[in-house]
Amino acid sequence: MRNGGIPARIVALLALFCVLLAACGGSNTGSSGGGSSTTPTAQTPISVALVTDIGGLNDRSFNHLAYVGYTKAMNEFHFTRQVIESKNQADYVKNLTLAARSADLVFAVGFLMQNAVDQVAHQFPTKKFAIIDGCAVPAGKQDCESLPNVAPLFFKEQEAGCLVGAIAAQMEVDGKTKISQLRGHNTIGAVGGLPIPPVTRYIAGYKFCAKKVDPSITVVINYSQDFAATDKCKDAALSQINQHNADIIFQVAGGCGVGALDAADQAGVFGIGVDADQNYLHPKSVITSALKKVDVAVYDTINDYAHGKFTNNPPRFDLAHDGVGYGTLSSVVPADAKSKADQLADQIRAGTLVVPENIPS
Amino acid sequence: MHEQEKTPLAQAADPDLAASPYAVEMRDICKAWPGVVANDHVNLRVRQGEIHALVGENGAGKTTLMNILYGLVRPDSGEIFVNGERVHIGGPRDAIRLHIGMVHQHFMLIPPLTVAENIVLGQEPGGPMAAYDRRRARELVLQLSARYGLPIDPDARIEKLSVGLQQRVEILKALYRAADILILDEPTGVLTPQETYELFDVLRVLSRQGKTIIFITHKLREVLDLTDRVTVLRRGRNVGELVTRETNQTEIARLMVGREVLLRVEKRSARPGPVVLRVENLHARSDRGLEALQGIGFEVHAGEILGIAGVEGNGQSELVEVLTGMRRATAGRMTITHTSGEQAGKTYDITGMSPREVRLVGVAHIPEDRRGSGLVLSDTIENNAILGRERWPRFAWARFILRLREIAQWARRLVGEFDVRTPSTRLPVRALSGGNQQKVIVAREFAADPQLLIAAQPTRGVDIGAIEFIHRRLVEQRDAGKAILLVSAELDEIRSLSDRIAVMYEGRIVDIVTPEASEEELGLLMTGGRPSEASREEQAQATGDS
Amino acid sequence: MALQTAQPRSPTPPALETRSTTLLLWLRRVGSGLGRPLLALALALIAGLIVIMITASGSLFDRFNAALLAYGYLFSGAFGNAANLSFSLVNVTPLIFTGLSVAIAYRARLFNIGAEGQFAAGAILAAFVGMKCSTWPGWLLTPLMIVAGSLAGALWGGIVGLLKAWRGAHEVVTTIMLNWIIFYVSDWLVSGPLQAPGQADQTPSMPPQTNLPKLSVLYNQTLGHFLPTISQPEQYVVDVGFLFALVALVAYWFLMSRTTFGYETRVVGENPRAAQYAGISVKRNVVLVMALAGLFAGLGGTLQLMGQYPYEVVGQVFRNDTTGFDAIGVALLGRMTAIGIFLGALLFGGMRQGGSLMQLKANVPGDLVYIIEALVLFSIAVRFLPVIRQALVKRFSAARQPTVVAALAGGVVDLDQAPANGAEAPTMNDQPLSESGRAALADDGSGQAQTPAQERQHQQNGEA
Amino acid sequence: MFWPIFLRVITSGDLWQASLQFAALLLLPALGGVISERSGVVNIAMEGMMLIGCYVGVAVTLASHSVLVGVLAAIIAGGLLALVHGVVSIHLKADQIISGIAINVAALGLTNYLNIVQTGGQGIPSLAFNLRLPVLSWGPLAQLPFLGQVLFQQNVVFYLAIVILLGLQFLLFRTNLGLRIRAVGEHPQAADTAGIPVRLIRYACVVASGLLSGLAGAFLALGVAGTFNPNMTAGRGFIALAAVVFGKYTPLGAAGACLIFGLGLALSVRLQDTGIDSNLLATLPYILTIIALIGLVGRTVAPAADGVPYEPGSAE
Repeated sequence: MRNGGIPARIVALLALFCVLLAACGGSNTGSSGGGSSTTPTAQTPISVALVTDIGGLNDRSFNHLAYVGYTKAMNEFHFTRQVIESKNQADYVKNLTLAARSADLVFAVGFLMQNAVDQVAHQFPTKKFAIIDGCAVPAGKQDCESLPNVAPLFFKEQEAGCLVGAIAAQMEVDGKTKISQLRGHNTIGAVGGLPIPPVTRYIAGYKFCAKKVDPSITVVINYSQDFAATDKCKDAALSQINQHNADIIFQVAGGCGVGALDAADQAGVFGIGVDADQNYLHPKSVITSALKKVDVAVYDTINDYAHGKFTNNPPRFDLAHDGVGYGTLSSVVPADAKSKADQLADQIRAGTLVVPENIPS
Repeated sequence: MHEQEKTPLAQAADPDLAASPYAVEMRDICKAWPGVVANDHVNLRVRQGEIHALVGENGAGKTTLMNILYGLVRPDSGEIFVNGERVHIGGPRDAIRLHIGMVHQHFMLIPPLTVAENIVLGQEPGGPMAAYDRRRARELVLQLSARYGLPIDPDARIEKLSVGLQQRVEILKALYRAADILILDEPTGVLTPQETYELFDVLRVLSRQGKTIIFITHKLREVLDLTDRVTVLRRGRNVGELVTRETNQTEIARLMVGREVLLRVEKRSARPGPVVLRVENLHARSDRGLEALQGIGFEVHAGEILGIAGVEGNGQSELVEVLTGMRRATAGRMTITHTSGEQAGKTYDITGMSPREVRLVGVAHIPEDRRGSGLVLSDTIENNAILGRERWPRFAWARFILRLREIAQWARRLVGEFDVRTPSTRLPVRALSGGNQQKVIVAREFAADPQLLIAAQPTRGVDIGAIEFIHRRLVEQRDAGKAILLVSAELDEIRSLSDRIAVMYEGRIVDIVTPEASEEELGLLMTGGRPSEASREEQAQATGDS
Repeated sequence: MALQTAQPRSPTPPALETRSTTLLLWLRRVGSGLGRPLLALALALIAGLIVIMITASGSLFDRFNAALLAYGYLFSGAFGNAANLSFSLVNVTPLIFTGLSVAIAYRARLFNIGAEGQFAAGAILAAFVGMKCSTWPGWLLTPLMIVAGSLAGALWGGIVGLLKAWRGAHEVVTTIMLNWIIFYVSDWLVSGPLQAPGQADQTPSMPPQTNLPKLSVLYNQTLGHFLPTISQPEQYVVDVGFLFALVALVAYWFLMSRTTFGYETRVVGENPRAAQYAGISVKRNVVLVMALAGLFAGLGGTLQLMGQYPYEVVGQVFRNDTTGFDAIGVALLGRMTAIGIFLGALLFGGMRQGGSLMQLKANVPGDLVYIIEALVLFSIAVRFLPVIRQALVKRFSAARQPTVVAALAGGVVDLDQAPANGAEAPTMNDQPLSESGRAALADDGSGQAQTPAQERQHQQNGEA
Repeated sequence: MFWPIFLRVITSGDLWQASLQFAALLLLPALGGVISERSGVVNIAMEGMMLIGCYVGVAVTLASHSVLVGVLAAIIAGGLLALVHGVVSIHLKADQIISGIAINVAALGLTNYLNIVQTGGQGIPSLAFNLRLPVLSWGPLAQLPFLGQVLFQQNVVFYLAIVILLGLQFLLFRTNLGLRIRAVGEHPQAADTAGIPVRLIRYACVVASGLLSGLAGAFLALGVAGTFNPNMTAGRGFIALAAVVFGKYTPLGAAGACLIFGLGLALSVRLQDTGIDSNLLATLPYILTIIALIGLVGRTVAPAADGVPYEPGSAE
């Protein structure tokens, strides 16, 4: 061992760990996380747990929004933070079980947990469950099972999609003369992550209402096949912009979709955010966002529960119940586009307009 | 390069200035590996300008000592003086700075690179950050090669060179680094007699130019031929420092081995029986697609040893591979005839058979590169004892489930009969010494009771004791009526064991002679020619090989 | 080597060995076999402790407590009670199968990064069969699905072997490519041809007659008639797939150490030239081994599908699943032995399960579990024991007693004197163990991790 | 229906522009892989090094308001992680594959964890335009039909990658240092006896691979995406690894492999217009790679001592 004296080895070993530790330590100085220091006070103490799906807490989508609502409630009702991020589909049942054992109200985030919620809810009849984007579905069945301790929190993404679709289409109608950045090909685009229901519902509403505003409009749809690889969404959006002259791009791809908004911004056209209000990403070019107020739903559910009003039949989070909507409008959005959206929103609330769940051809 | 111009003269000028009169002095060197002591207070003193032999059996600690001197191994304790000054050698870079050069037993050459690249590597013209200057490197190599009379083609790739030429590159590499002290580790093991003589000439010239040479070997004749003084090591200790002129082969051998050594194999004359192996017009290609065998034909009889002599790389390896089914013959025919006593039995055509089938027909094979292909070093002795025969009914039910008890018994039998020194048959073969590893193979192949035994370089890298043993067994097998094909690069071995000697050159059998043929005669046959032409051809090959 | 050495075989020691040397050798092997992974684990846990302490808040003491608390949850979450243990075993089952897949390939010195893909191939084909023949009776459909899934895995692995044997395509490249291909293909199937009607991108649940029973339920139905029954068997979710995994472990052990196939595979892996010499077809073996590796992984995927609620394949599941990659750690941690793979799978499966409870209760972010996992892997990778031994040698070499030093370092020097006939005149070669052998014995680990190339390199170092 | 769209797609500058960009993203870590493997250290951790580069690049850019500082930090972060790999595999002679896996796992965990701590889960905002790595437009050249879009409107890192590619090819095969690197990878003992510092060279090469991967991370996060996302590399480091082997361990070969792969990626989005299922199209780059591996390249020979820790004058 000519070159490797013992001290060198030990130093090397230490260095190895230090690099890892330094990274961890450095971050902590920035903003100290952790919620363990909150001390529960008065009120009837409640115990709430949140189980994410494989997207994890920072998915820029519903997991994140659920956590936002959860945190808000946590600060208000002073319960201990109990969160599990699932790493694997096989983890759902066991994570829900663990959560149910230690908390009284358990949130399951994502439609992929439907079967798991059903099983665990049967096992823990005294505990309450709420599932976002889904309901308790027994394995092998198609339909929801109504259980007294499970609150299904459904959203009508298509209605949100409809509103932003209407805004986009109206802007196209207004055309190049009014909005100079448009390319004048009467074409808008949507970039989805994967063609799965929560994604396609948004796009269905988007296309449906865009066509409703302007039947001659072209809507191009692409999927990046990924929710994380930002550059793939960016490429998809760019291809829509460059090849089809699309000038408003609706992203429905979580973290990946941030790239689509970026592409639009760079190309000098417009983007539409999804789930959360994503105007903050590009205040100018992100003309609006299709909102899915998961945070509101989570907070409301906890609030109801804390006041003893848990129901297994919560309202559907649609426009009428302010569960979906559109977000901050950028300054470039003309008034007629906004009024068009509001007009459609009224029709939907009134029930005179029903937005389909499947993408119209 | 510039260093090289001045140093030899500068060194030679002041022999008496130093506190130690020696070019190299190593004092009380100790080095232990986990589980073994390689050097135990070893001393070595080498005078300026002499050729000093370092001898000992395999495992005596010679290479470790030289690796310490070259900075490849750090001693646990001890002191090193070079030209009288105490030095610390922390790595080859220090050694090179002290003008020490080493030609390793296993060449330290990089096969895919050219001769010039290998020689200048590490001290390229222009320094590390510069672009590689092919022309300048070439020039430097040619200058060097002219100065020392070591012709070489600087643009040839190492992998295409003969072993002798590779060695030449190694020497040039050391000289390029301005070595004054040249260590050669077992340099003759791979050379023909002629190449050996040439090497000796070169070394004598270098010595006369003032270079100090340390020559590691276990071949005693070379010690007597070439060197001025001898240091003998045994099991990591000094056992003698002798002046060559005042000693003899027997004394050195006794010091090396620690007992009297029989230097000749005793055998009766052969009583050949019927033909066992018949080879007709055999052709085959080498890995590189060249015609390695060009119409080989010979016969081996029961009860005789046919030796195949030749410089390595003339088709011997390919011949053995074809015979054992490891390589396809492109043309020709091979047959094995079973014999019992004087009776010839059934004949099998083994052309195109797989190694497994060939083995079933009754061919045993001691491969040339035993660690490389004859053994699985990480596996136990038991498992190695059935290598190639693992599906035989006695070792496996339905050719699938191993009969462990049988295998263990078999392994114990081999270990017992062939005196493999091991505390357990369940040790990995890697744990055995080279000689004992070789014995595992010999035992396995002999014990299968073959019709034909092919032994390729059966004693390469093995210490004297094991050599004696293996030779004795080969002769025993012959006397028991087996046909034996012996392929060896050691001319001494071929001459002392064979009943007939076939000499191979460039894929052909040049001649089949009796063992009484002189070394010179064999040497000439091995280079494919008659006395006068041969030396010229050798020259031509050395320079013109591009 | 490690596989054989783990179990002492014959009760009667062979002629040349004495009982004491056998015992000594065996103890050394067991010791060094267990020592390294345990040391690795201990070091990783200490490092993880420091990581948690850094990220926790409060005084040093508080931080230390927080870290201990986290570890407490990590352990109790994994093995703390029967229900948690059963969850852990659910994780362990696929890890065993994929771990075996990696290990089998590694025996032939092939690096199977494709266990996840083979796992997916098995599950998806089994799902296909289950769906298309959903009306068939369970006694027929269940084995059919298992066979189909295994064969799909075998095919997916076999392709790698074929490409390697015929075209020399490097298995690392092809397995990575085939992984992604099967991930996308299964996504396509799940969102298209195999999609459950009216559902998101997932297949329907497999027909109930093919669902594998839970171990607890099975116990109650069989042994429970005679022995005390388990109350609330539903909460112990581990299914009979775990038994299959145990059987697979035994099968692997038998195949590798008791059959000519295992023997020849080992030869191919350790020394391809020796395989050629022995007449063992390297190409054929490579294909077979990869197919077998795929078969195990595919079986794992199938049994997970059939054994665990909700008995269906969901979109995107495989590409987010790390089982096939964890399996590499499991196999290497277990040093390719059956028992080692079992323990390694237990560790990784337990850690995954315990990690959830640790997140929930100790507020340690889930991603820290990754970091601890990485630290475990680092510790496995680094050979600490030789480092420590080196330190010992250095310390003692000052005493200028090479023999003593060597004895301390090697620990097997006494074997020199051990042979029964050792007292006789040391005739030819009174050095039964070469130093490389000693090194190999002294550090069993190095023997395991050595590649053939390394072996060659060692040879080139020449005699010492 | 298929062929007209296919023709339109394949002849559009947009496709080739995207292909080259995807290829450049893969090329940087692949070049890192080449240099590391050439020196005899197997590096399968480009994925983790890239991911760390992404995160650190974005975080530091946000903190320092300077993209240059961010890029430098990303490069250094990749290098540091590579240094860990170097210490573990060169000095401690660990199994290089396990070490690589560990680094990938650690990088994933670390970046996710830090991202949550830093943003509380909301995610990092998009970077302002002046905090990005800019796209270079080569004046009149950029206006050329087709070629202008494909070659002269790329991110600044794209051109840097080309320079590095050519530089590395030259370095490895035309300079003294390259000769030494190859010697170390082929036969470390020989290199050592020739006085070449084997470990130093290996360290340098491994760290270089980290630097390049870090740069690739910066390119991805600061050049293309403009933000950080958890696991945003999404397996790219492994594809780069495949490109290294596929490209026969030469920079130019790896570049060719990356190009094939980039083309596959870009095509898979654009051919969705033909109505072929997007999932099946997504397999395109992988299938292309396998076909190329079977048909065109065949056997690749790794440097002889690749993956073997060097033990000078070791105890055998």
